Amino acid sequence: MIRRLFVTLLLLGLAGVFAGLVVSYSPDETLNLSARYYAEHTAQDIGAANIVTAIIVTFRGLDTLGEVTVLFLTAAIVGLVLSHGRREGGGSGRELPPAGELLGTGTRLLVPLILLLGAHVFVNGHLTPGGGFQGGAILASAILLLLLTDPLRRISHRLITAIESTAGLVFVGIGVLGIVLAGGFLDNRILPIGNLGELFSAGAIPIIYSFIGLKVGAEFSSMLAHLSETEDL
Amino acid sequence: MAANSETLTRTRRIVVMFATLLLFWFMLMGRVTADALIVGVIVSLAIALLFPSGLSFFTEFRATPAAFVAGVRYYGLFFKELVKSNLRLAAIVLSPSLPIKPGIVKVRTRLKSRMGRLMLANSISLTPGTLTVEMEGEWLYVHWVSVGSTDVEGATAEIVAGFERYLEVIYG
Amino acid sequence: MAYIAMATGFVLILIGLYGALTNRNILRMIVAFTVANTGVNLVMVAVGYLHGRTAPILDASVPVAEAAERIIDPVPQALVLTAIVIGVGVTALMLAYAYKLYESKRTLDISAFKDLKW
Amino acid sequence: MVDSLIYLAATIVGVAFLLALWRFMAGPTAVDRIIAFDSLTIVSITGIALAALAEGRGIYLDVALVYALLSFLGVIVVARYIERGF
Amino acid sequence: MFSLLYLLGAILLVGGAAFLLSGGIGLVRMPDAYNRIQAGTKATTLGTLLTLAGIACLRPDWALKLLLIGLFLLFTNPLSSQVLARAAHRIGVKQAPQTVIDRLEQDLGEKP
Amino acid sequence: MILLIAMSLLLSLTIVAAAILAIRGGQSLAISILAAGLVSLLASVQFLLLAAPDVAMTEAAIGSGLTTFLFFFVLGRVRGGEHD
Repeated sequence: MIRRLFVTLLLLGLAGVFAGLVVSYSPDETLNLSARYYAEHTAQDIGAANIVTAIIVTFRGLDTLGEVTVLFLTAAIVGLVLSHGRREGGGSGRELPPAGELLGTGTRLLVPLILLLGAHVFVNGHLTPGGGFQGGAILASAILLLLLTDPLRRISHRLITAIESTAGLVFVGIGVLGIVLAGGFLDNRILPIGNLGELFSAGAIPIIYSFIGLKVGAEFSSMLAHLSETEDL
Repeated sequence: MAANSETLTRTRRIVVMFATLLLFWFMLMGRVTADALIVGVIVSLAIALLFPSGLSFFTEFRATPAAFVAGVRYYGLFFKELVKSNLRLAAIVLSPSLPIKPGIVKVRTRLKSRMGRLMLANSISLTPGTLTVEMEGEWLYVHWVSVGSTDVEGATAEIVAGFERYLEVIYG
Repeated sequence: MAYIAMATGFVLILIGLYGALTNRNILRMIVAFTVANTGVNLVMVAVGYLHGRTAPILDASVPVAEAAERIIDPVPQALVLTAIVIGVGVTALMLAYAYKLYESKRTLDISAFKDLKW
Repeated sequence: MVDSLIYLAATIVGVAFLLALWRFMAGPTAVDRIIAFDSLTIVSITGIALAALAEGRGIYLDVALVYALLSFLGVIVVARYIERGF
Repeated sequence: MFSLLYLLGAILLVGGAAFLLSGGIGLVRMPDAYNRIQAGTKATTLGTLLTLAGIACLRPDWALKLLLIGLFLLFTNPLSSQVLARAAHRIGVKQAPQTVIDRLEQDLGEKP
Repeated sequence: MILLIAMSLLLSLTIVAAAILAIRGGQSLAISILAAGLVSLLASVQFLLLAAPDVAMTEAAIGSGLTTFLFFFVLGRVRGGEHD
């Protein structure tokens, strides 16, 4: 009871603070300095139509590298934490209700389409909304659909690890190439900038983002695969 | 000989898959240019090879002129049924007494190919008023908002026959 | 519109905090955490919104020359985009720990885990 | 006149959205709530398309594309859970 | 800007919205879960298709992308409603008292 | 503009209602998770109205399938634990 009261008081205080923030918030009329810089210089310097992508991959590319590393660490820790309760082989004793013919056929029809959409999203990351993170999540959704149809299906960990580490190495390698050939780490001007709005433009951004997409997709897939191999408690 | 034809169908499936994916790729890109073609070929080939058990519309398609004609007429029938049954359902929903007579009936299908059966079940499910609940072998269990006839033959004639006539020509 | 979204985000944060502080089931606490997470993202995107402007993607309807006058602030979007992805990773991690906790004590009640409390 | 027709359509869509929301909040069984969830996501696709029309930005439709292809996953996850499918 | 295509698009939009509304009303009024699936998730499919067609009439340059959205909806929607109906039947969700027949239940009962 | 503001208001209402359903005790945990999934799906539409299609796409791709699946998977593994 005391606890409830305490929580309510705390939340009321926070609500007061938030209400003050909302009331006193006055939206800007124009862009602030850094945003104005990005808006004016992205098209010439980077060549990407999607400014958010330009920020993520080049202006703040180092942050993205850190983020992909964090994601890799979470995937690895999930695998480590769950490594005990692993089911041996495919032969679990549980009786699962079969997925039914329609879901099986539908999965076989839809998984290639979902994979294609994921690839489209990260290849076009510099032109349309989307990019490596979204595309990776969509790729992992295809793996998720496979697991839903057949929960006992085993996704090859070796393949996932291979894709993941190759993509990570290529990502860092392109970054180092940027130091050698252009202005600095993860500089995208190692390839010609090209014309705004074409598929092969924006220097190395499509390549970097494709590999980020593969890496993120592999990391999510490895999380899903590790979870699906746990035992019932 | 059997193994040879096995690899032949496998190759055929992969080629059909690749072509379908490339078609979808160009629809997604919205333009047919050289750069889109290069990336599209790479991506489609990778997916088709990585996922050889995938199906597409055209995997079991019989490439005969009759099949094309049947395909066009099938879609015509499908959209006609879709609008008609939606109007019927809207009338049911809007009438104050809610005149429904629901039930799950059993119908029979002659289709054998996977895509044909999927398309049949999807067509039944998409037209409101009927909904495929379960599919076992040649039997389909269909939930029906206003049951017309409860025996297998009558229900088959009312629900399945129209779609099946064309799908049989298309997919077999 | 920024005000609406911002207020929604703050309300979501409050609701999520309330849920996390009053529920005793670990899974319910994680659900409340994700709700609060969404609220934080909503507030951050709302801060970047400028009235009457459009998305920071240049195409035929937003030519390069007018970009600085037509688009909204892209920096919060870039932040939130990665925050969402990291959020999923953190949720997966918490769920894996919840699974391990259930394995050790056969319960998800938070008051059963007092080993490190002092 | 045409613009008012568009506004009329948007209003009707909003009412449908509210009805589905009512079913989601009230639904007696879990299955009812899942149905309402499905309907809400489908109506949201219309909402996204209308927003794209109002803003005049075709690129917003990419989000609707992802929605159309992925929102059914949530429903299948819950359906497989309630029949103890994984 | 008042052309025939524009008017057709607006009319299609209103028609689609009307179907969405009928789906919503059905979702509220139908007596049991199966009938709600019928009204709720499939009347809304046609409604969404019609609104997408209407928007394609208003903005013909978006037609390809709208067509793709409609196609994906046509693939995914029956699948999810079918899986849901099957799960509902398997866990034994009650049917409305007006139900006249349930052949699936009978056949499941006959088998061991 | 009015259209967008009205949509935004409607979405906000729905999001808050679903969030309250998500954290309310006393009903099954599955409903809570479903409601949390609805919160994130509708938040993605709200992001789109705030002119952030990138963020909207991320939330739609992740919120619909992945998060819901993670929750339900662990919930399915810990049968019996959901009532504590």
